[in-house]
Amino acid sequence: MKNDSKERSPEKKKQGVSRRAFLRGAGMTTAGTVALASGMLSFKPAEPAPAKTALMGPGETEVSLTVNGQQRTLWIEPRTTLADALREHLHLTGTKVVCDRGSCSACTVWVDGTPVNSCMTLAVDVDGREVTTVEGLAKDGELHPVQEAFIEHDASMCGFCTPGMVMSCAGLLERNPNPSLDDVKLATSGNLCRCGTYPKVFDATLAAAKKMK
Amino acid sequence: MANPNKKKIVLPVAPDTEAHGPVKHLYSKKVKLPYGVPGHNLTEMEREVSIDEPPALPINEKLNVLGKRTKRVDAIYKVTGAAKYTADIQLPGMLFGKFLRSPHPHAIIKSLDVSAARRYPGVRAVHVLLMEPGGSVERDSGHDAPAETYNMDQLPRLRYVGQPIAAVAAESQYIANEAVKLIKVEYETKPFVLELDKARKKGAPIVFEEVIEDGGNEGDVGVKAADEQKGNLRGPTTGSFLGGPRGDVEKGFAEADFVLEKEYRTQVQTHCCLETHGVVADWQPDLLTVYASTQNTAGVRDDLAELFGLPKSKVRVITEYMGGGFGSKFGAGHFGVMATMLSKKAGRPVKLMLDREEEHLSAGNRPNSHQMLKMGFRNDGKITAIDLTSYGTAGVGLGAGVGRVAQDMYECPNFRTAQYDVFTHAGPGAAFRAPGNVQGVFALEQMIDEAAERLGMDPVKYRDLIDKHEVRKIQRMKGAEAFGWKYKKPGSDPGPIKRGFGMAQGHWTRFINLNSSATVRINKDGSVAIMSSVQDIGTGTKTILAQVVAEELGLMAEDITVKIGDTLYPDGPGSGGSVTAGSITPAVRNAAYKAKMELLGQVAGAWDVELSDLDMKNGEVFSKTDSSKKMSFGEATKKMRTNQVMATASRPDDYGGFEIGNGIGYGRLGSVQFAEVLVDTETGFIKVERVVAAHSCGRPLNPLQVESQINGGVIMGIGYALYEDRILDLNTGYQVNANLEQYKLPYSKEIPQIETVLIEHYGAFSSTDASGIGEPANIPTAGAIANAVYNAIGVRLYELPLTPQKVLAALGVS
Amino acid sequence: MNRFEYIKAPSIAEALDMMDSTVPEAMVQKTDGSARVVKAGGTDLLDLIKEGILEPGRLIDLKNIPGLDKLSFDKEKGLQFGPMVTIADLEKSKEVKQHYPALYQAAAHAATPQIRNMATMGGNLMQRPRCWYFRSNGHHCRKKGGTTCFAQIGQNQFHSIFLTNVCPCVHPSSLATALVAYDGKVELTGPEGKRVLPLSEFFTPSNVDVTCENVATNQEIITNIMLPPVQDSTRAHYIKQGQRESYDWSMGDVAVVLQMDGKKCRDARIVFGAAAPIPLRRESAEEVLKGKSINEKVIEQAAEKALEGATPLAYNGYKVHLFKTLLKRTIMEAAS
Amino acid sequence: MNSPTHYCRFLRGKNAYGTVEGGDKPFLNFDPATTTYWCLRTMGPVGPDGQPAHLSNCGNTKRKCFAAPEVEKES
Repeated sequence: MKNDSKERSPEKKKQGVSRRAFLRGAGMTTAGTVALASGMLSFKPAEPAPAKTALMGPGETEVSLTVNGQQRTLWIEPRTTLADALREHLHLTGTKVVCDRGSCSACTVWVDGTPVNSCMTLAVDVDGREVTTVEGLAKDGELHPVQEAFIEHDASMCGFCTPGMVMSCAGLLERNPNPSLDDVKLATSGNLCRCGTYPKVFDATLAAAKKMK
Repeated sequence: MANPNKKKIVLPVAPDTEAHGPVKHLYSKKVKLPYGVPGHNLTEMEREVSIDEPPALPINEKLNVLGKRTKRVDAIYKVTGAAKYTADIQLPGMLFGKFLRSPHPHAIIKSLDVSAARRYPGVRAVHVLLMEPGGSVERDSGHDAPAETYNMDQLPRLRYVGQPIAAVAAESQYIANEAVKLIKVEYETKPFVLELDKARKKGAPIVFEEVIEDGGNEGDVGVKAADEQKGNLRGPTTGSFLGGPRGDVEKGFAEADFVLEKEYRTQVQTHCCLETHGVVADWQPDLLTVYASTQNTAGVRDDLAELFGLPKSKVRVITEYMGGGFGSKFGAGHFGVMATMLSKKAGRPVKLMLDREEEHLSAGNRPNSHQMLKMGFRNDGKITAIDLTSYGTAGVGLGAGVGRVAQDMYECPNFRTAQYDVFTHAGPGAAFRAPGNVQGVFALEQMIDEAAERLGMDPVKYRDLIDKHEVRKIQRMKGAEAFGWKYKKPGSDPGPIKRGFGMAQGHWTRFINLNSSATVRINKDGSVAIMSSVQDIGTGTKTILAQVVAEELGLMAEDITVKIGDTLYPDGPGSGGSVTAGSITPAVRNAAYKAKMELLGQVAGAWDVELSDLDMKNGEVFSKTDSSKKMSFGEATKKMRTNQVMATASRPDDYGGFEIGNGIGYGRLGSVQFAEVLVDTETGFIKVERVVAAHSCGRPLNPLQVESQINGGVIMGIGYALYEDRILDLNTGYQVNANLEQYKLPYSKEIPQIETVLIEHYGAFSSTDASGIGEPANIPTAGAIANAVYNAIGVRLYELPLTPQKVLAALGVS
Repeated sequence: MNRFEYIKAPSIAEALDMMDSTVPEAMVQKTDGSARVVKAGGTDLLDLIKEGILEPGRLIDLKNIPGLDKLSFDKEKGLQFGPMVTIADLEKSKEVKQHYPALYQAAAHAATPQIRNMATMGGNLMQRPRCWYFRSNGHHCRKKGGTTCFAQIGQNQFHSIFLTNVCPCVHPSSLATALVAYDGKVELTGPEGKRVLPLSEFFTPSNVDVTCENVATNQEIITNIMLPPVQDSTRAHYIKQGQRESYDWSMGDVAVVLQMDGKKCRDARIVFGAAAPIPLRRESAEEVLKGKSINEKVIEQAAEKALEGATPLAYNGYKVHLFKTLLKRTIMEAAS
Repeated sequence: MNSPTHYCRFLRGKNAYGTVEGGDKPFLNFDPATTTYWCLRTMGPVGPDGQPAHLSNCGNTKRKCFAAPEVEKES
């Protein structure tokens, strides 16, 4: 899809430079550092986001969000889904699009810590919010215990559902450190895997929970 | 019903593949290899093999890396999102493609006008599929093609909803999607037929109207479309590589004490690969590079080279990671050819991935079946005759047979089959995880259970009586033990929710693809790489290759870099038919062995010892006679004369030769599965509670991955048994559930407790003695579930999928 | 997906000012790509847009309007929640689980965990049916302003068994089944003010207007959903049967709310989901229970009564038996 | 039997054994009942003349779209 640095469309010019945009431009590195230092459990945006009430689109519009601890600014059309924004604009292709309709959860990311389908979320809807993708789960070079356990228990085959499975299972452990098998099945009940990794996904997640204690 | 076609079947096998039996080697040696099943009948087999072959490997217990539960070498990239699939490829200047597809199941295109699409801002190329017999490959040449409009003589007849017509490439996917809608098409719709039964009735709309002159093949595969009686029929096929009819079926039935005759039906199943079919094609003057989601990189290269008139050296196909294929991802595909065409026209890379609906409509499916099975039994259990007639539709394609299990699984002197293809106005079928056998087992294994009941025998014990397959016997024994098998009277549970137990078995021919080669490269810094065009489609090929080389070089799997899925490297096999492990691992081991010998030779020179005195183990190179002479692998490679040692090897023939042709190995792969189900007789819902799957795959190279594949086969079998069904609207020809919401697949709560029983089985066939497991794991599941459902409710279901509707109807409550 | 404008509405008043179409209107009357429609969680709206059957000109997002995502419970006043409360919020609420178990069950079995995190209750009540012909860009059905109902003559295994004569799609909300059983009400806000309707009057059967599923106008937004307080005598249960236990749409779901004096049933509300184009109350079956001790025989009678008048289609006759079973089990569970 | 010695170079197939290539390349051990075919030219199961792609048709030199195999290019 289009390069982010391409010439800005007229819609953008109309909006002018807001105070926030200015701050973002000046302090991107700092904001990123702060977000990283605050750790993965902090899902609060680094900067409280006042709602933009201006009309956006249909052409490209400015959207700013925190992705894996880094503040990112994008110029995208309002129809762009979060999945496309991540994959096509930010080149974070770990998030997969499979059914494109919220039926398979391969595109699961966390928005402010909550697992959602990025294929059914508009990127403009997450303006000012914090997004965690599978690429952002490992911290300081350490894999998330769920990722470790997936490797250990062979919970990936072709691997195309794996990012979504990992985000669902890691999301479960963030909420419930002591899950039962039924809890794991419930957390993955929207995740489709055609290769049939489910039994190993269950094992891995339960093992990761034990390890995290 | 069966066609008593008694004439001799001559199968189209090319002359150079007819040779079989042990190969005579110019320089040979004798090696003793493990043979049989440890704990049961393990012995040794002496084979005469080429002098180049590595020494025999002992059984897994005595090895360091092979046979050990080894973590997938690329798992870390999958769990972190770093693995790049075709769908993830982004190239500078890349365009996006989109197809225009037929909205009608049967129509003629009266006219087609692409001018508006071509003018749409952001569109860089348009290509129309024209039908020009004998014409050139590029049927719509260049940017400035004169023809913006086309007439009906040039355009293909449309025979299914979703048939590709044309495509555009544009700066974004949005633009491509919008532009495709601007292509103006005038259709003349024609009558169509979708149903298997209707299509073969007199007066049904004909899919292919012209008579095909049988151009030189035995009569039983001719298309006889114009014959009203046989309109839309092809066949029957009466033979296969396993032979044609045998004995005298009528005599067999006459000798039977009782005859069972039943009809079975199975549905159309779609592959539902998570990554859709598609490519990124980059046409450059000196090299065509195609990133493809394929099960056969070399095949895609060959297709494109042939079609575009390029030397194979100027086509490079890359599949680093791919998101599932299950048999459907062979060949360049209409998307692959189209993307290449558009890239050539636009002069820029083009990405063309199918969307989810296109995937259901046009990327293949498992054909349905209507099987009429008749078997004769004697009161002592012996089967006296098997007669199987089947009809199936692969839509506008062919290949809807029901496989070879009835022919080959049980001993029976009298057998015949007549398998017909029926053409319908629906998307073409494609190979799907054990083509035919899955359908065939659903029928055969239910009938075997019916016979067992009639004979008053336990189904497991009855199979012990009639099944001569040694390994399957062990599988039944071990599986029954793990399952806690005990025969239960059908429908005997009180209350509305009834429990049932059932089992079924299957078998799969051992196929070997001899066109399997690999290079092993040892670098001076001690690093080791494997290179082959073979691809890892999720089965774990990368890991087993690393294990094989690690075992040979005395290293660990994680020490080995595996670079595969790239046709710049030696050709590997396509990954289908469960051939990959059995085909490529001996090539890789032999290459590793050659490289090892080369390295040791150089070390021997440096140390001034005999080559035969040196070996490698536990990360060390050492003298077998002088314990002071020892160094690490890394130190040894520093002694190399050149920067690298490289060796390439190809798959030799099986030790002991082939059973048939150049690739059908001796020894079928058996599988036995046991299922426990709950059936709610008031709602009709079935829940699979537990499955025990007893399997063998020769030498298991990585039991951790074998288990995963068996789980996958069982789960896919559950989907087939209970949920999956391509539903076509009979009035419009659309698939109404061409999505992942209404096309129902098993999710987490449909997963039973699955227990794997893995039998190590040595056949002394190759330097690794490995076989595949993908297909065998999928074959028996639906049959086992059907038998378990019968055991629960005491009423048999003959039609898949086993939905609540069908259960309630069978029970007579609705 | 077509191009559209997007704006975050700062207040209800402004949202009302900005909107000019309901989603059904945008799919039948205002199809020129100019329709301005409101968006809550967006899960259904995006689905329609991706399918190309809805092409709005502007989406008016309600997420930034303060106060619409509040959920409150009071023993005297009952349960009250705003339209932006998600299905997951209901599922996680201790009060809902304790006092409105049938609603909790419905929430816990809706869609996928991810969708439950995203989908709002306002959107859930406003969502369009899942009929595969309606959802297909290749079928211009009655609901989209066409003249043919493809389901009546086609594949209708998951379609309705009541009110089938115009359009046999089933109402997609399984939460509505429970909400109607609890005698829930919905508050609609328009430029002139608010109106409060029982949910049973909110939904529009297809024989009244086939192109839409409820009475909300293009100048109204759901601003509140209210359930009356439960009594000590209230017993409720909800059962959903999908083809799968995991993520699936309902083949049949039943909510039963009983007022029990000991063994005796004083009052009953029985609602079927996925049986009709609206969440369908079965008053005749309710009458069977009223004033009686709940036993197998009474339950059996109620189940028979509840399915009277069913007009199943070619492929969904099984649903009649399915609903009888589900209803018997739901009453049994509720009463026990 | 009068089995053709070569098939159209654009015929392709897939059976359990693997892929089947046209031209002078051998048709591998073969089960006609479960082999799917396609024509490389149309990338569908139908040849450019609108008739099915199949072993029984694509060895037919009289077929309008038949293309004789060439010696394999390898460089």
